[in-house]
Amino acid sequence: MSMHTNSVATSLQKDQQDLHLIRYFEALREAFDQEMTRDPNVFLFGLDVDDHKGIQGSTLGLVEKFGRDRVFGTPLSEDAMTGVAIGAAMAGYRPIHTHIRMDFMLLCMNQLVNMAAKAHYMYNGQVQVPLVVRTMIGRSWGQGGQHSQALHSLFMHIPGLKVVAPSNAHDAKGCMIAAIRDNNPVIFIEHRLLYSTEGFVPKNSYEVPLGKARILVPGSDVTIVAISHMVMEALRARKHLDSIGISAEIIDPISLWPLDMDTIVASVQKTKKLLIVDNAWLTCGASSEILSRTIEMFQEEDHVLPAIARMGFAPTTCPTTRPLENLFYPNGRTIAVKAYEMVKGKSAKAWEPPVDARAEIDEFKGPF
Amino acid sequence: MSMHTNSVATSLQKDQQDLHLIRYFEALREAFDQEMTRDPNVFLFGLDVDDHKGIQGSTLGLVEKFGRDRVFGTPLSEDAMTGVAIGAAMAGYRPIHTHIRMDFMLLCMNQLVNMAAKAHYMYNGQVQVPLVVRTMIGRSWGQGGQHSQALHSLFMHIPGLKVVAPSNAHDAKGCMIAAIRDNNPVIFIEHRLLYSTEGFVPKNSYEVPLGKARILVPGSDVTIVAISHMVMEALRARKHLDSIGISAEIIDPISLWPLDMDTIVASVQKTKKLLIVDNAWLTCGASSEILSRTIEMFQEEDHVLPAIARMGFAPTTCPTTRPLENLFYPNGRTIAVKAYEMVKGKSAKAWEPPVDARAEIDEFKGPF
Amino acid sequence: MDKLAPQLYKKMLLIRKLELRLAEIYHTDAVKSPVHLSVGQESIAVGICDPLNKDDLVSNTYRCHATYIAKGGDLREMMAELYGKSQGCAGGKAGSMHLVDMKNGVVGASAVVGTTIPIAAGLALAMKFDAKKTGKQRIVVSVFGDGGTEEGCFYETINFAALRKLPMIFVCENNRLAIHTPIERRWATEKLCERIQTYGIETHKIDDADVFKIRETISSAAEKIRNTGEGPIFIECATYRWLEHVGPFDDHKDNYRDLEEYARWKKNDQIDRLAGMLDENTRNQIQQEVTDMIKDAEIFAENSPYPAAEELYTHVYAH
Amino acid sequence: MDKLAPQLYKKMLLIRKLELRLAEIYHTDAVKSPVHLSVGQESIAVGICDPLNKDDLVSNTYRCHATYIAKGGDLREMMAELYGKSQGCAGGKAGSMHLVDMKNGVVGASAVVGTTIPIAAGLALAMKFDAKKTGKQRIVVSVFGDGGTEEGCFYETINFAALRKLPMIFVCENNRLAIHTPIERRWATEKLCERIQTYGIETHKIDDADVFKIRETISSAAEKIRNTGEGPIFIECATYRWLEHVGPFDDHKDNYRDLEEYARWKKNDQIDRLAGMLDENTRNQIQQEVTDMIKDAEIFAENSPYPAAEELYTHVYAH
Ligand SMILES: Cc1ncc(C[n+]2csc(CCOP(=O)(O)OP(=O)(O)O)c2C)c(N)n1
Ligand SMILES: Cc1ncc(C[n+]2csc(CCOP(=O)(O)OP(=O)(O)O)c2C)c(N)n1
Ligand SMILES: [Mg+2]
Ligand SMILES: [Mg+2]
Repeated sequence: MSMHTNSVATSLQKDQQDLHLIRYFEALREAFDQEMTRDPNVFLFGLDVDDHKGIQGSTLGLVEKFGRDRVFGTPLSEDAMTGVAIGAAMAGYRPIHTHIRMDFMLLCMNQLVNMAAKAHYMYNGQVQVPLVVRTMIGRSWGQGGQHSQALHSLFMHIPGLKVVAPSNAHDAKGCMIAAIRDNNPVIFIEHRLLYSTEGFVPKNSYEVPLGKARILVPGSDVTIVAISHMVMEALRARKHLDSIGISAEIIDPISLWPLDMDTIVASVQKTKKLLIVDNAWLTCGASSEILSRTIEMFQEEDHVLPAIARMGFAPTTCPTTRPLENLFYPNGRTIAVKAYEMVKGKSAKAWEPPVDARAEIDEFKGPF
Repeated sequence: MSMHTNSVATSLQKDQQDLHLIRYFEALREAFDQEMTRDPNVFLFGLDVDDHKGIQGSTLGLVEKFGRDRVFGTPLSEDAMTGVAIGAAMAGYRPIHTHIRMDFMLLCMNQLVNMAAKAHYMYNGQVQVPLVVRTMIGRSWGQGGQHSQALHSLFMHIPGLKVVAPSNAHDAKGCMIAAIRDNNPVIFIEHRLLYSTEGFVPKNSYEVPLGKARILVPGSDVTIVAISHMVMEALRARKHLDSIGISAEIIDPISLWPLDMDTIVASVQKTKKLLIVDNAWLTCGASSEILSRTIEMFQEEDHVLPAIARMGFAPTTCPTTRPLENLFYPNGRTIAVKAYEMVKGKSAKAWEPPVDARAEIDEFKGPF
Repeated sequence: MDKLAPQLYKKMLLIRKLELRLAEIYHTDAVKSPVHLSVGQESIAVGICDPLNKDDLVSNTYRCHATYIAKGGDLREMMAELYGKSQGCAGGKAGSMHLVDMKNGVVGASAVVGTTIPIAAGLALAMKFDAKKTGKQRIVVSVFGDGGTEEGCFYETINFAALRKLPMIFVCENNRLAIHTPIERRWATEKLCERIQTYGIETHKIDDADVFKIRETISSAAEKIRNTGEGPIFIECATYRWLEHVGPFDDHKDNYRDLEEYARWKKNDQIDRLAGMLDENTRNQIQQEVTDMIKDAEIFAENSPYPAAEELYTHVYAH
Repeated sequence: MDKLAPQLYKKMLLIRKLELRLAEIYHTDAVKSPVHLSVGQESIAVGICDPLNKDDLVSNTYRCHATYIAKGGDLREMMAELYGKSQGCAGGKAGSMHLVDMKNGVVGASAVVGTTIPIAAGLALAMKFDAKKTGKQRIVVSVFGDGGTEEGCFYETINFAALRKLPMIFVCENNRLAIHTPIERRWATEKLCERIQTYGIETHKIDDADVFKIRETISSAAEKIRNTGEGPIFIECATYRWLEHVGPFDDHKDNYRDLEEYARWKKNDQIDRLAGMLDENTRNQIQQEVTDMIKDAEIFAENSPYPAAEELYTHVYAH
């Protein structure tokens, strides 16, 4: 697992010497710890943040360190608890509200869309809503239709919200710190299968800016933009492609809104080919938006339009059984084949990459 | 107002002789009346459907005719009432649930997305959810940020839902009948400013199929795909363009999901230019999806890619004051100018179309 | 009562006269906003806000003119907001349904029923945190209609507020109507206070809209919460909406409501009642002051410019 | 009681043994689904479902094995579903958290807390409509946990059900835990039944999980609703979850719960109690039957094929 996060760390953290190898959930915890220490107005709450499992470890130890006023569980009332977070944010606090599944956010859309996103604008700057909403995308082991949704595009659609989905420990920590310091509501999307992945992470506090994409691996033949857990699959695809001499550039937008189109377009100008792999459904998704803006920006500059393709969840509810679930998600091999076809043309002879080891998927059996 | 609906009626209803000129809300009422007469399992409920205003007239007289068991108001409990609708639908009824503003649907996203959209799939066909959710997009006269949202893309994103947004009386009636008969949850989007527009509507019952776009006016120089109330603005733009010799083909998708890309792509193959005008925000919107699919389908056929542009709401919360609100929405003139630039090229000399009469907007002062 | 009656009278009269003035000029289209008037309900807003401190907060629904004024919201800015002008309390972006004046303790109102109730609890939570540092307990009053109590978030908030003993007062303005639907078609029973008591919350039910009674109830509730740092307290106030749900007219011909009930409430009008308690001089003077304030606000609104085009893009994101 | 005790014993034992068997084989990864076991809580499911007719409905949460089995859900199809097989009750698409068997009156369960409560009310509304045509009043039982009552939709549903007098029974399985959080951190008070009474709803609180008492309460409630066509009735049943929230193990070492409480509940185990009421012969026979049924279901599940690839795209839309 450390391959890609390694590369992030080495390529980007050259001058931050003091790194340690930690897992995604530990990186998050480090962010909470450092920000709560720095700013007494930061507090963290939500269902189960204060139990002995501590949201898969990401909040463990915080009650002991910061007390029950600043780290507390709630009743099962997602809608009102979101309103509570917004109110506290308007009053100058910096709440971090946690949902253990993104699917549950459908219960608090009214507060997020009608109030959090709009308050600063509608009240003409009289209030700000510096709120972080942590939310986890589930996957695998029969979690199924109501525990596996990735709904980032619903939030990207709404002016006033920011949306981030870091794919590795380094960016999880830096993005969380940036999100906590941001004066807007930020939907912070974690992926359950990333929780145990390791990466080299600076021990000190740092921000990964919201609105800046990262070129994870440079390449020349095709640009692959991948989101959230699909970054791991894209990196697997890159290896397969490498083995047959195709050089893929892998970009992680990290921040889905604001969206760093400049980095993506610069890459596609070089490779002339863009494959977008979303960890979500396609229709009206992040993939549609990235495709659309790429075309618009190329047209604006009168450039020859690149070849573009998208991959994402099958247009169905996520089934629980493993054979169907495997078909529901893109993976390193299907991504590699798609990129191969884009590079070699439709008439290229069929290619089947070898089976990957995918520890974070194949070995996942909870905890949920 | 009758110009465009006239053309729908004449071009498409040649053999349905028995037409009458009625308004959008009357066309809806006619659909309810006829379907409730035909099928005793259809019932209509929601806040205020049974009061003396009858949802701007669209439900007037139905209580008297069908009784309080089949036409009834509810408490202010959008979330649970949606669950009630889903349960009744699972039991074989065909509920029509009404929201007077689309913004309020944010309160029942959990039921719609986690249950209505998924039940048929997740329970492997053991239940169906033949539900119509009527919802109105508000606009103008200071309704502002929380009463003017058009959130169709949120529903288009979710497999299992259908989404329609008819722009005229004829399609309102036919689509409503089709939606009621459909065995899936259908989000039926009305626009407040269309309510008083007139059109020739067959007196008999008929279906406008979900999934079929309509070419409202044929043209050769540019394809304009417009959604909901933007159809009226696009038709105004067409007139302006016509006056300077540019022939625009106006397409109304009617059904946003399923989406009839074939009709759109066939048009763009002819005109080589596509302007998408959504009645919504752009990011991850219907416009992104239409743009993306157009590109994908052209690439699939190895056609030269067309010029594509999108227009929609400004990326802000909708402000109440008229001068800012005017800037928030595309209109016939801004659409015409954009199409003109697409046809004539960026270097074409500036053109400013004359001011339109826009009765449905300029004269609107409620009722809300 | 010597100072209280004129003070409350003035506040109620200001609300009444301003709203009736809005109704009067509505046909001129100067006010480009759907107006939900509180005519007839003024004693609640005034009874609630009068005993509050400037840095206490009142949180509201779209029917927010009355509490905005009663809490001391800037009148000129309110009028300019209704006119859609740049000097409005929200620069013309909010209109009648979303009035806000944080400097005077008026939290932004919302056009979506129920939405502001949990937000008020969040503000109260913040005040509870603050009080541990400052030693001073501010409070929030959350106002909502009978319809608002039907939304699930109301119960979620009540439970949370009781669990955390938040320094807040809930006030249900029960006018027995949600748009045109009477309470009997929406509430299974009318035992709202009994229900709220099961959360361990102290409740008060005031059925005559008596402005002194409301004021006194809020005043002792506020004092209790300030002293102990612990709330919440719940108050249900019966009242009656004289005019249509939205818009400047009465709708008595529409035949959906009991006109005898209206007549009863009209006879019980707290503004008339307090007028009767004042000598003519005081009354006249207050009436003049109120008229002048409204005129002044109107002129301010008229003279204020509309927002410039670039305002469309300000405050989408905070920096 | 002569026939009742063996009947209830058998149902409870079937649930217990099947779930313990799941726990036993869980490490083999045959069951590829997060399992929320009801071990210790069986008397509620059985007490509820035993007096229902086949065409009555039970509506559930993700912790749904017990009611599925008690209501007569197909055991083979359940096991095949847990195995992710094509002959599962939902063709392998649903897994443990969304069991469904409409032909036996088991409404599809949901993994989102609270979601099924209003849906049950919709089913009850349909039954009320149906009864006007058929003259026969079916009923729905909506089951949820103590945590479920904290979601706003619960109160919205209670109000609507009371307003429309829906033919349904609400059952709160109060195990005083939501995952690991004790009720004291989530409920402001424990006066749930008192609260529900304020809606004009008849309530019953059963604090010892006595299977006969639960059965009898449901049975008379159902009869009353069938006779009058009017509900709802609300029942709160205390119970205790013996194992971890999700998964096959106990988690007593985790130190978040009161082990004396567990010991008390264990002593009160209804399965042991009923076993003691039966003669050895009957007991042995029932145990054998239950073991055979489980074995049979397991073999069925093992032999069932996985769904074919094209199943991914079936039933996305109904035709
Ligand atoms: C969530 C939501 N549902 C519906 C509406 C439409 N609506 C506006 S006001 C209103 C009635 C509210 O009644 P109540 O809370 O009693 O307040 P009142 O108008 O009587 O002051 C309704 C249903 C809304 N604004 N928000
Ligand atoms: C809306 C929602 N919020 C949170 C969760 C996560 N979650 C799953 S089970 C559970 C506890 C539910 O407790 P209760 O309703 O008492 O049922 P029990 O597990 O005790 O049977 C929670 C919080 C969820 N599934 N749905
Ligand atoms: Mg009211
Ligand atoms: Mg529980």
